[in-house]
Amino acid sequence: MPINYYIFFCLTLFSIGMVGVLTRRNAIIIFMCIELMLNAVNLLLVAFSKMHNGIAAAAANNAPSTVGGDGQIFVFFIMVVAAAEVSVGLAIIVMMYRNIHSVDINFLNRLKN
Amino acid sequence: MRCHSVIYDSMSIVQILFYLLSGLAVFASLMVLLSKNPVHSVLWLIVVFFAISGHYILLNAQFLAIVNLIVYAGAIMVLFLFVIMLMNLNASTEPNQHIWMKLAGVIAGGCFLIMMVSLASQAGDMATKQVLMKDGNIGLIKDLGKLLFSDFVLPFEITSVLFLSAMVGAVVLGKKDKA
Amino acid sequence: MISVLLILIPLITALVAFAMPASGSVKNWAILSALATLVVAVLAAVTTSANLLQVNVAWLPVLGTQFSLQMDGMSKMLCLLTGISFPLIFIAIHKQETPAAPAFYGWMLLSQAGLMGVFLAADALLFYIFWELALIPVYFLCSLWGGEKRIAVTFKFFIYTFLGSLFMLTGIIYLSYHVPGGSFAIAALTKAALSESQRNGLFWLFFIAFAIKMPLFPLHTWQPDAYEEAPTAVTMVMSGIMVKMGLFAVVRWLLPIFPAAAVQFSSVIIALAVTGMLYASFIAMQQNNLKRLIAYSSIAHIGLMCAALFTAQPGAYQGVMIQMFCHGINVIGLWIIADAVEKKLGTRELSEMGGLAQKAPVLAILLVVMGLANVALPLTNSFIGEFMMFNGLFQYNMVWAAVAGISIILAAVYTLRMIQQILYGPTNAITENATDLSATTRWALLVGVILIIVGGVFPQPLIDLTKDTVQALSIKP
Amino acid sequence: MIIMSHLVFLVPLFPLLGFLINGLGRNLLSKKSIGAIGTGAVLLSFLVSIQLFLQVLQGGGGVDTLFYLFKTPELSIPFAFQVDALSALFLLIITGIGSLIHLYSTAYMHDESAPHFARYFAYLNLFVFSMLLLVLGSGFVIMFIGWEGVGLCSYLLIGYWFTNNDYNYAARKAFVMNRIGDLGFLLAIFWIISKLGTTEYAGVLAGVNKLSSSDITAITLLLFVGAMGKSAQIPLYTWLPDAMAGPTPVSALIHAATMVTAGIYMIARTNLLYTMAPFTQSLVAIIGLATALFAATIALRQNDIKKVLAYSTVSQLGYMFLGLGVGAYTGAVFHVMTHAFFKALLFLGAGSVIHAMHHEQDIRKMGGLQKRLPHTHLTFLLGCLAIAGIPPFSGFFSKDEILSAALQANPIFYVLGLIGALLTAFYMFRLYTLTFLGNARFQEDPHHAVHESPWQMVLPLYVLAILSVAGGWIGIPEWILPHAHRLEELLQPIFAGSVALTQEHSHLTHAQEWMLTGAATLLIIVAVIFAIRSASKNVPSSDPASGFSGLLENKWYIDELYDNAIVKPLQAFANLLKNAIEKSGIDALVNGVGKLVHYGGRQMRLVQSGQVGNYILIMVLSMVVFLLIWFNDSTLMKFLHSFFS
Amino acid sequence: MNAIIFSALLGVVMMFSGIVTQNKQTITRISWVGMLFLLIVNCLHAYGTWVIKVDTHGTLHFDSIGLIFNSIVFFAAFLFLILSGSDIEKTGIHLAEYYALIFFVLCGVSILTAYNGLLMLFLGIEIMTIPLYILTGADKRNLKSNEAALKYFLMGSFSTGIMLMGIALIYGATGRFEVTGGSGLAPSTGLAIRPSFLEVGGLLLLFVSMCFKVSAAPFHFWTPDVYDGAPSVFTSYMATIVKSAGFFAFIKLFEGHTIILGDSWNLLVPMVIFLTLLIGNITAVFQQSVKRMLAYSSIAQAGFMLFALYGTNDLAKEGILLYAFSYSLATIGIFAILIKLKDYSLDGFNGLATQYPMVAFAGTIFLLSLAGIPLTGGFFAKYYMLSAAIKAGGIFWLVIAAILLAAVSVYYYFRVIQSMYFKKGTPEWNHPVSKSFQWALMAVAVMVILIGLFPTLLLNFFYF
Repeated sequence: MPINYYIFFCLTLFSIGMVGVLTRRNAIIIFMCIELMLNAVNLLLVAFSKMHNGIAAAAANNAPSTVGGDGQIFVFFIMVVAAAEVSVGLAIIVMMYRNIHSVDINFLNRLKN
Repeated sequence: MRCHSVIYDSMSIVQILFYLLSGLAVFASLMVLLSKNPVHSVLWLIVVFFAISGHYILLNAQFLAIVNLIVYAGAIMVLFLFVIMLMNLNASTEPNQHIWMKLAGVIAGGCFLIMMVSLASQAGDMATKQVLMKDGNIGLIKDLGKLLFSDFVLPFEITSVLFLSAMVGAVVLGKKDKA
Repeated sequence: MISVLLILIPLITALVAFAMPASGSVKNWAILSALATLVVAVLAAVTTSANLLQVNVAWLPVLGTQFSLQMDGMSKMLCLLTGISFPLIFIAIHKQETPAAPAFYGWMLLSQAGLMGVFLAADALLFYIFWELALIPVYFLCSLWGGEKRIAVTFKFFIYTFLGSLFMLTGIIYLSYHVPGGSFAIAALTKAALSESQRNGLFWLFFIAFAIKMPLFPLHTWQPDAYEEAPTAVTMVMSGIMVKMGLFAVVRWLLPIFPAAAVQFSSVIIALAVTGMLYASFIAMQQNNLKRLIAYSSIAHIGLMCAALFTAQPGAYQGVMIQMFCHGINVIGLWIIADAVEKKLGTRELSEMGGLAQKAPVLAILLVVMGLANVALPLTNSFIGEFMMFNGLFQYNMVWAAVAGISIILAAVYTLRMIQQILYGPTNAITENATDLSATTRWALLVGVILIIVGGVFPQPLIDLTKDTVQALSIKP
Repeated sequence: MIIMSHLVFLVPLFPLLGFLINGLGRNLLSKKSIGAIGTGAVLLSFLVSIQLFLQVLQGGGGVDTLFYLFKTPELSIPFAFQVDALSALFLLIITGIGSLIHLYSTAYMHDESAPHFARYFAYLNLFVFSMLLLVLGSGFVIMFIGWEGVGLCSYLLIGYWFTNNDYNYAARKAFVMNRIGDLGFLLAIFWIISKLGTTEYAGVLAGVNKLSSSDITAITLLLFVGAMGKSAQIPLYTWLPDAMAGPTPVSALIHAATMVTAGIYMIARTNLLYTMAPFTQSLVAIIGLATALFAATIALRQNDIKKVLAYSTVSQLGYMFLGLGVGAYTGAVFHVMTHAFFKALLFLGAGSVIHAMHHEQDIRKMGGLQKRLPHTHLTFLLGCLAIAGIPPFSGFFSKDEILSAALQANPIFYVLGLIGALLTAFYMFRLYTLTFLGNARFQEDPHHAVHESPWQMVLPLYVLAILSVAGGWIGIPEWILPHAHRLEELLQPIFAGSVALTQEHSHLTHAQEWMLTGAATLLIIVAVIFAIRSASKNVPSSDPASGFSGLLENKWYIDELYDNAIVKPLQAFANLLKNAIEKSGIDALVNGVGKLVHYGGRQMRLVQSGQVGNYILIMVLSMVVFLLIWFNDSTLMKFLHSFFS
Repeated sequence: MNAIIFSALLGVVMMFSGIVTQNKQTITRISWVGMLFLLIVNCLHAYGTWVIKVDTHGTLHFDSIGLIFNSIVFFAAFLFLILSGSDIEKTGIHLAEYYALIFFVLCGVSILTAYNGLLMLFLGIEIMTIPLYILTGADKRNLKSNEAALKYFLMGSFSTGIMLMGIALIYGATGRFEVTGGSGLAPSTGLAIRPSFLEVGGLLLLFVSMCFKVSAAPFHFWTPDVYDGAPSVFTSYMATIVKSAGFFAFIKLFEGHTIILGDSWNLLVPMVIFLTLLIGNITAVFQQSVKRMLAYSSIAQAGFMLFALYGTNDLAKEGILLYAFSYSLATIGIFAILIKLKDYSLDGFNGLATQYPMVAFAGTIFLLSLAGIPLTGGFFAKYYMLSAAIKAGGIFWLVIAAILLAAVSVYYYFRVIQSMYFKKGTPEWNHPVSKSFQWALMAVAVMVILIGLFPTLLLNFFYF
């Protein structure tokens, strides 16, 4: 499978997430779109890790190599961080909902200029 | 030489699966944006995650595939769902973003995509690179585990701080203070 | 080592003054300190041994800058001027009661320390720091004890000059990187290896800073406002000494470092300066506000000095040297009287005055003497200086000299007008019950008058004092 | 000679001391002592001057350097005094007449309170001091010092009664106009320095050959500008009539006898330069002549006794410049001397009249004073005869010498000069008649009878009268009495250089001289008689005259012309600068920058809309821009080349 | 290593201190002791006297400058706790938790000063920011605080996404989680080896996200709102300690790894610097609330610090240390005063000088330092930055622009001084101004002046 396919695919997902962030007003949806972006990155990382692994394997004529493992480890860490972020983020959103009974980011305009 | 033939043999199925999953993912993610009702968005997002897990499996990264399902599709998305239910948000609660804003957002994202894609497509060194699909066992739990607890033990330890702070955060923000 | 004292005495006494109780004692303390500084300044002026005057202490070797002071004739003279001015000012205002006197005198002494530092510093970075240190106290003095529009006016003045000095800072840094070994010492800076375009650019970076300080037309607009709004004691410091900083800096830094550029741009600068002279004189002619009138006349005088500096005529340099000192004395004297007049009459509008000569003959005499010194009448101290400068200007270009000469006539016009409006004619409601000068003010002014006459009849000491600076300048590379 | 040169410094020293004592002790001294000190100081220096003069007669003289005003490698100005025939002569005039006028003043000013009395004498002494510096200085700078010094004193003395603002304006006018001249003088000095590197007369005369003719012309012209200012020549003469605001003795001393002749002195000093600059010389002659006639015409219709004398002074000064212009340096100096005598006399006489009339100056309100003021009348008459140029009074000789020189230079000069002389005779005797003859045109009030002045005033009158009668006899021309021109012999060393240069004119025969002079004198006498008769017949009415005489009464409207053509425009210009350029121009620009920043801040903070969406949008867009920038960057192109080739 | 471990441990300790005691005083005291301990421990590491040896497998790499920076930041944090501890107590009831989070942030900081490889960078940044999201929202009832927290969180995680994409691309190109930036390329030709475009894209995205973290224009938008909305205590903490750490990481990341970007780097960075200076300074001019003004001014200051990114020479390194220190001190000091005031607008300061001369004096020193007036630390900080830029050469126009804008900055800083000294009035206080507080302020002010006189005192660490 050519790596470019993966690159394009992940970039597409990433951009979709980005567009979502830009076009939606619901804080939660926006947050979800950010998660989508993260997932795109994850997939890309895995693809790259496999690519490097394949190259290494080809170089060492198919002796199984551990090259590229760090990519997937990184993905693992991303997920960890994401989890933590989500807990905090949702806590913040809930806190705000308690106060203004809305999660519409366009209501966030006390602070400006 | 041999590796080439390997790829050659299994190309068709893999490719079909690849396109299938990719199409599904893209469609689902679009639906995340387009569906008015947050709950639907969440569900669509879960679909995306499943598709991506599928990709992981395709790439023979089973560990991540599982983790992805458990953490994201399982824990996180449930959390989202839970929050949305709690706030009983539905289609009516979110007024439409201003049309110009939407347009601008789409255009900006599109530009970004175009730039990045053109960048990648011009990356000559990537033109010929192939991804090793189902072979290679670095994605297996055994190997990742080894790696995680040898080279990456320190980061692993340190993430605990992250969770501690997240926990504290939950306390600070979530706990109703008598005042 | 003497030179360090010149900075330390005012600095320390200032800090003490801040801590002193708000009573009359602080005034005497300030006068005491100023006199002590004067004594040291005199010693420095008469001494000849270089190692007594030079100081070189490692400060920031990393940056290649060091705490180095040195005194040439000009620094000696200007330190002397500073040394003389402050006691005069303190004595002149001794009778007035200033609110929050300790802070006032503290700031005054701080500014003196800064000025001394400016005149002494032999290291560009140090020079810059003192340059600012002299500015900050003035900012507080003006904003705290000034007239009703003080805050805005002072702010304008501060930002204006600060901007200028920032340009200078950039120039200094840039220069020091083109010096082999990256030093800030004057001697090193003169050896900087620069392309012509770099040289010209830097020249203007420095010159703008100095021109704003002088101030040179058309960068002068902060000055009349600042002089009008500032408390008179501070105005004296500003117009008597601070404006000399600009000229001093040109002599000490600009000309030695960029001799070629100085020649190249001399025509532009002289054109500006002469235009400024006439411009300021004309405005002074129509000025109805005593303080602004003096301010503009001071701009005119400074313009002449600035022009003379770029004629590359030794005689003109010598003239500037003398005039820096004499103008300082004269203008301080004028301010003392202007202050007294304003305090007595409660107005600074010339049109509301008149007939003061009948009520205050001593004031009248002193004002006339100061005024004559202001028009550079022979046998007053400014005559010799202006004679030399005009002569130098004439040797440089007789047309400019002739044009600049018109300001001599205009000076007579506005000065005599001022004198007449204040002193002569019948008295009116305002001047009816004016009293004569207080004793302390008289004494302060008497010193000024003596300096004026002596300087006019026998300026040779000043010339001998500053000879070395002039020679150093006159050596063409 | 050695002995002499060390006495010189005493001459200016005494007046200086007098100035200091009177100035500082104004509140302590009694009027008597003040007057004594003031007069004594000048008298002392008069005695020293006589001593000097005698030594000069014995061929003494020289330069005595007291100290150096300043000394630099490029230029050094010695503070030195030069004593020779010219300066010695002027010393005598200044100190002599000076002391007489001081004496006169003690009586004339006795109404003043002690401090002001002291102020008056201090100023007067200071004036004498400066005038002596001017005359004694051995170089242009010292002369310039004196030059400005006398200007200052005249300013102070014109504005002596400072409560009257008109007087103050007159004083300012005098000072400023003098300054205009001074600028010319100063520039001339610079020019000399730039060419010769010295300002000493000796040095200049020695180096005169180094100067190109254009240099000489320029220098002389600039010097002449200075002279115009000081000696009230067209176009800078208008200050002198106004200067009559000062006390009458001041007018006598400063604005008749001494200061105004400084210009002549200067040109006489530098006569060699002028002789070498024919253009300047002719200019001097023309301007002198023009001034002489112009002022004379104005004097015809003035009714203020002092104004008449003032304009006659201007006119006489014009004569002197005519003399200088036609190369009759001796004649000019001669006329300076005689003029000093009779004009001082006339002014003092006028002063005595005014004193007697209780400060009434309008001659239309006088008349018939010859009985009440016999001494004044007599001396005044002598003065008039002298100025009218009737032989054998002093004026005749000096004026004749100038006129004959003018004739040799250019017959037209002579004719015009003669007309001027006739006018002079006319207005002087008109003045004399209206003042002293006929019957009184004023009501005498019993308390203040019109009485003859005290001896302090009369004595100077007589002394000066004698001088103005006999003063001319030291310069008896060749054709009357050979080798009787003592003055020419005396001044011969000064003007030797010029005389050598001037090519010999076709000398008139003595017979022609006799005829011309006779005719001239006849005409003058006719004029005098005509004047007396017309004046005694119809007294000028007080209502403003019309037509030509009105034009003359209003001094050809020159003051108004200057006011509207120069002063007002300049003030308008200054106002323009002050209000338009400064306030709403430069300063507005400076403040504008500040306002701009403020405005920028106000606008820029609107970008901070508070909307997360916009923030992120801008972020994304700028990301895109960054990528674009990189794409446009040359590295891409370079790479593509290296890749595809 | 010491710093990381002990900051984490101290975080835990603070967490439990809340259970042990309810007395706020004691908790604060504990935090002081802990902070001091942390500082000492780190210094011990810096001087190499005592280090906890842990095999980091090359994920961390401790160098002297990093450790020095660490100690500087810890010192600033210590001063912060001393000056504002009492105000943290007033913020909300979860005092212990706040302190815990503060220490966790420090843990992130000390990771950022020592990270080696993008993984640790990522983790460090997250560990540093996530607690900040919480602290920003600490004042739960306050809508502004909520809003700030949400904005900060959303934009922060967005930029994290960007950063991760960048990392991924770099990994794809190089197979390693490091910024090599084509350092393999010979600078002269620039293209001895073909550069990977993916790496370029990755670098750019990384650059963007780092710009966001240090609030460089045009990615600065979160800063004013967040700094304004957050409880002032934590604003001062964020604006100083966190920001400096971010800068350090930024410079550490790109130093010498930008060849691949070619000339565009020398166009991008000046552009960013200019925009940052311009927006920061110009926008600050019009602000009425001092707190918001300081937020913008912090952007402006960031612009100056970015000079170190352009001219990465030894001057820049020293400069960033000096800058971080003097800037942090001044900002912490001025915030410490601001927090105690009731009215954050300029008029709130009116007549401070007559009421508390010492406070006013200290505040003046801080403001002068921020404005970069000589004899205060701020002067030499700016001086170093300008020299670094000039030495690097090529952007003299930018230096001039910076100068002009510095003059503008004088305008808004001095307005505060004006209201303190020249305007009449008596400020009202939320929190009492204790004598000890005044003396502490004075001490800090003296420190600022000392640094202004002898910057080498600080930099001599660097040459030990």
